[in-house]
Amino acid sequence: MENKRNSQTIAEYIKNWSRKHSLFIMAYGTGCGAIEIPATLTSRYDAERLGIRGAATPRQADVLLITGYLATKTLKRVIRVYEQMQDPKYVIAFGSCTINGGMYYDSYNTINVLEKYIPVDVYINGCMPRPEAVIAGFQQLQDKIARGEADNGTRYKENLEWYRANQHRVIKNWRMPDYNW
Amino acid sequence: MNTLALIILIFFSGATLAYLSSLISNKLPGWVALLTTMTGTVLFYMSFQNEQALSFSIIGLNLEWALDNYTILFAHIIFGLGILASLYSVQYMQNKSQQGSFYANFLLSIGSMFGIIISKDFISFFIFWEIMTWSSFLIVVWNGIGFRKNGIWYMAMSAIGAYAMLTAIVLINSEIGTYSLQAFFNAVQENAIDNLMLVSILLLIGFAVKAALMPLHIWAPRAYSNTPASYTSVFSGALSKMGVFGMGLVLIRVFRFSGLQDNFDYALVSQFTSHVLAWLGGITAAIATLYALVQKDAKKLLAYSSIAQLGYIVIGLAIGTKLAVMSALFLAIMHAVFKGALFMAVGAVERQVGTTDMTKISGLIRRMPWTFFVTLVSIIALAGVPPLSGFVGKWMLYEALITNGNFFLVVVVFFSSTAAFLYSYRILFGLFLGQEEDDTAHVKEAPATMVIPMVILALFLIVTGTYPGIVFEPIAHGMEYLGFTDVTWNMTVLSNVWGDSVNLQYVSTTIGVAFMLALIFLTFKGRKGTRGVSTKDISTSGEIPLEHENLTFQLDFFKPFERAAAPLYKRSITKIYEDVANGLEALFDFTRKIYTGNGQTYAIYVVAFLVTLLIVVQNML
Amino acid sequence: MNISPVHYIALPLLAAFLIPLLSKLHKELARIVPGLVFLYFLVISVVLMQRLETQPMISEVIAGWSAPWGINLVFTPFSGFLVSLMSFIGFLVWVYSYHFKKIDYMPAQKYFILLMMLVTGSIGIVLTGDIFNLFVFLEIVAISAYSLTAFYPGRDGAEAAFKYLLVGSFASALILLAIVILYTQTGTLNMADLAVKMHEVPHYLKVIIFVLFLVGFGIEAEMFPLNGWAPDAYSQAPGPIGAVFAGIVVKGGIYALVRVVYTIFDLSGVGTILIALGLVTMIIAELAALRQDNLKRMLAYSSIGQMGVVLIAFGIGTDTAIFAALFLMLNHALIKSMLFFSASYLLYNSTTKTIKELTGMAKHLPFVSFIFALGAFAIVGLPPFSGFWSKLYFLMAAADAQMVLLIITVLSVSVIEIIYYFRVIGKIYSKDETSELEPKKPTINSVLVMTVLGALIIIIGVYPDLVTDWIHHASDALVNKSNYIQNVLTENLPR
Amino acid sequence: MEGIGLKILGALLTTIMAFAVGMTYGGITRKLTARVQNRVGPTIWQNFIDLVKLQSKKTNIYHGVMGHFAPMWIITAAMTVLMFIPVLHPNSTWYSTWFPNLTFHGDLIFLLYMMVFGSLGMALGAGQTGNPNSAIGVTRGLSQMVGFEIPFVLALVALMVQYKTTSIQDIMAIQDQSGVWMMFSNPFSFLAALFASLGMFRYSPFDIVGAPAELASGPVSEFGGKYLGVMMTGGSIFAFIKLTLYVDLFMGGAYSIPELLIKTFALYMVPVFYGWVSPRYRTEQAIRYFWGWPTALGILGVIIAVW
Repeated sequence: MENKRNSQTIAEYIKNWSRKHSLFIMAYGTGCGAIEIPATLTSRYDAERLGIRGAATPRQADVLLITGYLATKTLKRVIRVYEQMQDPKYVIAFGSCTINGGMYYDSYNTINVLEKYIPVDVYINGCMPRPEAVIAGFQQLQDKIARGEADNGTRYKENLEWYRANQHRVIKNWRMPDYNW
Repeated sequence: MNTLALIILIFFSGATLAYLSSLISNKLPGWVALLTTMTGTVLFYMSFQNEQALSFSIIGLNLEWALDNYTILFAHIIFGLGILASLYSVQYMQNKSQQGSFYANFLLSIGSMFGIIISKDFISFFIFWEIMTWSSFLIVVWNGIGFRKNGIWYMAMSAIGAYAMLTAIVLINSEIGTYSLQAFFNAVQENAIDNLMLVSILLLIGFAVKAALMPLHIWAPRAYSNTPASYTSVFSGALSKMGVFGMGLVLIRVFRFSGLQDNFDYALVSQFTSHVLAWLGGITAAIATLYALVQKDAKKLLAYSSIAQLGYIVIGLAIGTKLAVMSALFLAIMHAVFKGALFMAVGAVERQVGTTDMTKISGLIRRMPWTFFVTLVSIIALAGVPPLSGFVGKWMLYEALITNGNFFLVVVVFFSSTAAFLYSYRILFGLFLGQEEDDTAHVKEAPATMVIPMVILALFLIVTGTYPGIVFEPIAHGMEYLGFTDVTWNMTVLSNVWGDSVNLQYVSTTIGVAFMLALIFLTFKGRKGTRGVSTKDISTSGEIPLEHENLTFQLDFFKPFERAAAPLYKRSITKIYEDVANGLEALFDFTRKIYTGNGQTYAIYVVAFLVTLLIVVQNML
Repeated sequence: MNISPVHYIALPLLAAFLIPLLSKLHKELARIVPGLVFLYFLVISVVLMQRLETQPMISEVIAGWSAPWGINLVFTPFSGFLVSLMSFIGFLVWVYSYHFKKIDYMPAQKYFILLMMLVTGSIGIVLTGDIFNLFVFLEIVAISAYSLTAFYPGRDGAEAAFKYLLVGSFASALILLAIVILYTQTGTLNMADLAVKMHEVPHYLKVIIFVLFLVGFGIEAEMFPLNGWAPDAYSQAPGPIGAVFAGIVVKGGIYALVRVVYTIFDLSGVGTILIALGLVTMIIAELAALRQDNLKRMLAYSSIGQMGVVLIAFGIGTDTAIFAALFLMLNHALIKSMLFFSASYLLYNSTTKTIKELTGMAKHLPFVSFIFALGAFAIVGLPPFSGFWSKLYFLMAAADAQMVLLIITVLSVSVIEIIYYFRVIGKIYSKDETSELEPKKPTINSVLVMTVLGALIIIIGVYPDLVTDWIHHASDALVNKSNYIQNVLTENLPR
Repeated sequence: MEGIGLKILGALLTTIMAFAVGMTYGGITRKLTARVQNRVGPTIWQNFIDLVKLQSKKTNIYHGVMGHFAPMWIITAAMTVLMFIPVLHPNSTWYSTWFPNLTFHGDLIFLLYMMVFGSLGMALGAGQTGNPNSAIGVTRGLSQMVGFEIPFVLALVALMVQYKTTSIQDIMAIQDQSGVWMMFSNPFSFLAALFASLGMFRYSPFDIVGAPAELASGPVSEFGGKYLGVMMTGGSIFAFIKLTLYVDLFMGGAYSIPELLIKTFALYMVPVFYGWVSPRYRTEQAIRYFWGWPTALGILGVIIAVW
């Protein structure tokens, strides 16, 4: 904790502290993991006590949750949503499927490694991860934010060509509009 | 030559000239009209400070023309709007055919409006009134579309109004033996008119038609929306004010300052009439607003909105307290300004895009920024939101109503002006906001001669929002003519009879300061990371709208509201009128049965008539 | 040559006989001679009207017998007004129809002779001071009118003419009967003399005579319910004849009625009857006009309606009212002629003559459409056209007579009038890209006529004083009954 | 000059206080809502944290000039209205020293209209984004406004009629003199206004504008970062304004800040409580709701006031 403070200016520290304690999540229900989100947010696990609350649109969201396997069809939307989010933005990926394809590792229409398409901050292992695990994941993200290490958007922008190439590879009919996201 | 006669002559001969010049070239009439209006306006403003009067006689009837302060107030509207509209229409009408007839009628109507207000006798008043009616009628049907639907209703309703007025006029003449307005007012003072109430009500009906008061308004939406926009601004802005002009004379000069207030019956009836009118104005405002917000066509929307606004003005006049009349006249002027600007703006859209259907247009804000600016300012004024001048009128109206004890009327007015936000937003959103259409990507801002008049009007709204005193001055003079004494006004402070006040200068200063602070904060904070994006770049659940797809929400805009207010929409006055008209026509059809076309029947008629006459007449003679 | 009112009668009668002969010399003479006659009418009118400035009236005695016994023609300001109007309209109709049936001159010859006789008969009605003579002229009018109604070969024309004939012969019979009774009672046929001797007639007979006259003249004056013939006749007769009917013939009928009512009879309460009849006539006619598909029928009904208003005005009977009535008649003559003139061109190519077929005519016939619109504007009484002033004076008269309900009724009906006239204008001016027809362009003489009428309507509208003096004289002459009697009976010894 | 400096200071203080109170009330609501739902919930400062985070977003987007202006309009309207509203009772010492602002230069009807100013800006900004959800949200909001405005205006009319003034200070002073708060002297009007406040605060069941589920938060759905932050600030100030207005009009105003806080908080809890137990209305149901009993109460209030 204390060494984090030293490496940052006070303004940065305050900003990161507020970012850490105010996470608006864009829960993208890509797969079976979506079922864990309500449980996380409602009374029993009450993620709001950590400052986590849902956001309705990517414009307001800080965290993109990829909750499970991603079909190529869905990937396009995910990329779109991700690109519409404003910096600093974070991605949390749920479950094994986002790490290596999990049980869909040889599926013809499911991507295996999410990292190749959008940068991910925190993977939450499990199939599926329970809310406790999800909250643990969030806390890990919060730590990362507080350290000032989580800046997903910059990473994406810097390596855009690489990501784009990967995205193009799986999304055959690439009709993403050329907006100035 | 007398200036008044000269102005009238200029307009009428200008009309002829405009028509004749169209035989040479279709481009000429516009310039002729502009020149004519300019000459007339300049002439008026050069001389209106002087006492002007003229009287002459025609077939034994004395006609008198004169300028007074009340007249000058309305002359400002007519000439101000007239000159801007004629400047505007030069480009607006550019590629249209038959400009000759348009401009001829345009000038005729402006000239006759001026004629109306300078008339100090009923005959010339009526003549100019009718010239105004038919010249505007000819513009309504100028494009030859929907003649029956738009034109006939207008003409028929106008005729009803005009004939009610004519009846009143001849009755007055038969009572006092002259057509002079002054003599009429004097007679009113002296209680020399037996059926004064009948006469006044007939006159009011006549004026109410032009002021589109419910239930005599049905011509208005159709007529307004079918007219070329360059004239609609005059039509809705100035021509409808002629009704207000007349109502002011009757309601204030006859009812309020008649000198008969001690007469209990008279006071009762006149107050009752005023109350009925005020309520009619309120209902007009409310219902017209409700209809305005379900319109798809911008012009139609504005047409209904005009009716609603005129409703407020009528309320003010009918209430008749100092503040109320002031608010009514202020609203009348402001309505002329902002509705003129709005119709011009919509006309600019129509010219550049080709339609005013709000379901087909969206996102013009980048294409036509000036038009948007004008629309925005006018809409804010229309909605009565401070710090623009519409608020001043609204404020005075509310205060007048509350201080005068019209508690439920104020609620009705409030309801309609709150509902007015709905259609205000509708027109702004429908035309200018929302996603940009690819079809309209080529659209450019309207030409400068169209934009300049609009912007002038918009600037006027902004300035008078803080300094309404500019407008109060002529109004106060006009009210003194109407009979009010000691009309007080202040440049920037509004106040009511209870002594409560609003200081507009503080308001606009505060708004300005706060806005500048916010502007600076928002513009300079994180300026690097801030960027504008296309209106296509929206978050639709990750779905990607394609280039040709337009997601702008346009259809059934206020459906939930319509559902909530369904009972209010169920009965449409227009429909009732149409049913009545159709029913009457069917009823009149019996006359065709009389004329069977059979010679024998006719012979029988002759015999029967002879016998009947012999029987009846024997007793009568 | 000393110009006298007799020329009005003698010249056309002579011409009517000569035309068939003259046309043997040159075909065109059949056309030109009636025109010359009309022109001469105008000349006489102007001369005689000027002479009236110095003397109250001109009474011309025919065949040497002086007033009570002989046949005389009386040219008062009132009849002078009507005669001049009729001459003027007659001349315009002649100019307008100069090209009529250019190719075969036989029908043209008939047409022009009949037209001339029609006008002459009407003028005779107005001029004569003798009640039997009036009947004779009425018959001349009627017979010419029947013939003109049946001018076009075909079933419809004949049917219309038959109806007209049927009803018209009723009229003749009734008038004749009335004259007979009158003659048996008073022993005179001179109207001035009759007026003097009227008190000798018992009241019940007076009423019967009055009713007979009322019905008889009412048929010509298109009074309800005696006007069934009118729409048919108007719509079947050649176009310009409609103008003659509306502008001249009806005026003759009204004149006869008014002369009888105002000069001969001294019954009280006649005014009420006239008002009632006029009101009913007006209402029924205007309502009927509202639903007409046929343009000419519509105009005919409108004409009837206008005559109803004139009747009401005569019924009110005050000075203002009679002034208004005469003004109305003047305007009606001018405007309705103009409407008929323009309507003929609008309907030229139409087979059914319905309003529906007029769609988009303004594109093809801009001038004619403009004239029609102008006429419609004027006839519904929009200022600043001439129709407004007569309407205003009519209403003033009604208001002075405290007839508020009457005013309201008349004005309500005027709204209906506006509606049907403007519907037609709407049809004419509506955009119709589909119409392919090539209508006949108006000839130069018809354009001239319509221009003159249009100009007159506007000029009178803007500056009514141009004609009001004239009308004032006329109405004074009508109201001043004793003056008329005195002048006819005493001052007009043979020269 | 000293006076002006003091006034500016007072104005700033007022703004800051309004902002802080509004934000805190929002936080308290969140906390309380969580407790009602048997959750721990965020801290009551959560809204401040959110705001700071929003302001510290590195990138922001806008969809056009109106999108850029909209938040400014809102905050401008909020600040302007705040300047014209008496925060404390005019007779209190604090008022005369610190919070008079511009309250003598406006009146009730002016305030009513001025409060719309912000919504108009919001609506324009939302419209510019081109997001259908935003426009739908705006139309819902406007429609609902027509709904609750009627009972609200009825209540205000009753108030103005009863006290024969449209000035808020006078209304407060009269309540003070007579010793009876408006809410007791004319309970029907108060109730009508209270019902109207349900719609004004847009808590459930009247949260049809935001409607996160189907409209993706409605008008603000395209706004993020600093824009959303400014809007939040404006919204908080507005919440304070509405509460203060109610307190001034119906509860005789407050003599001190704690009194003000107590009264406003009590009032604020009404829509919050109502929201906890209610599902969401459809738009037309909401409008109908306001045109029903609340309006009847309002009319009754006016009648009583006139009596």
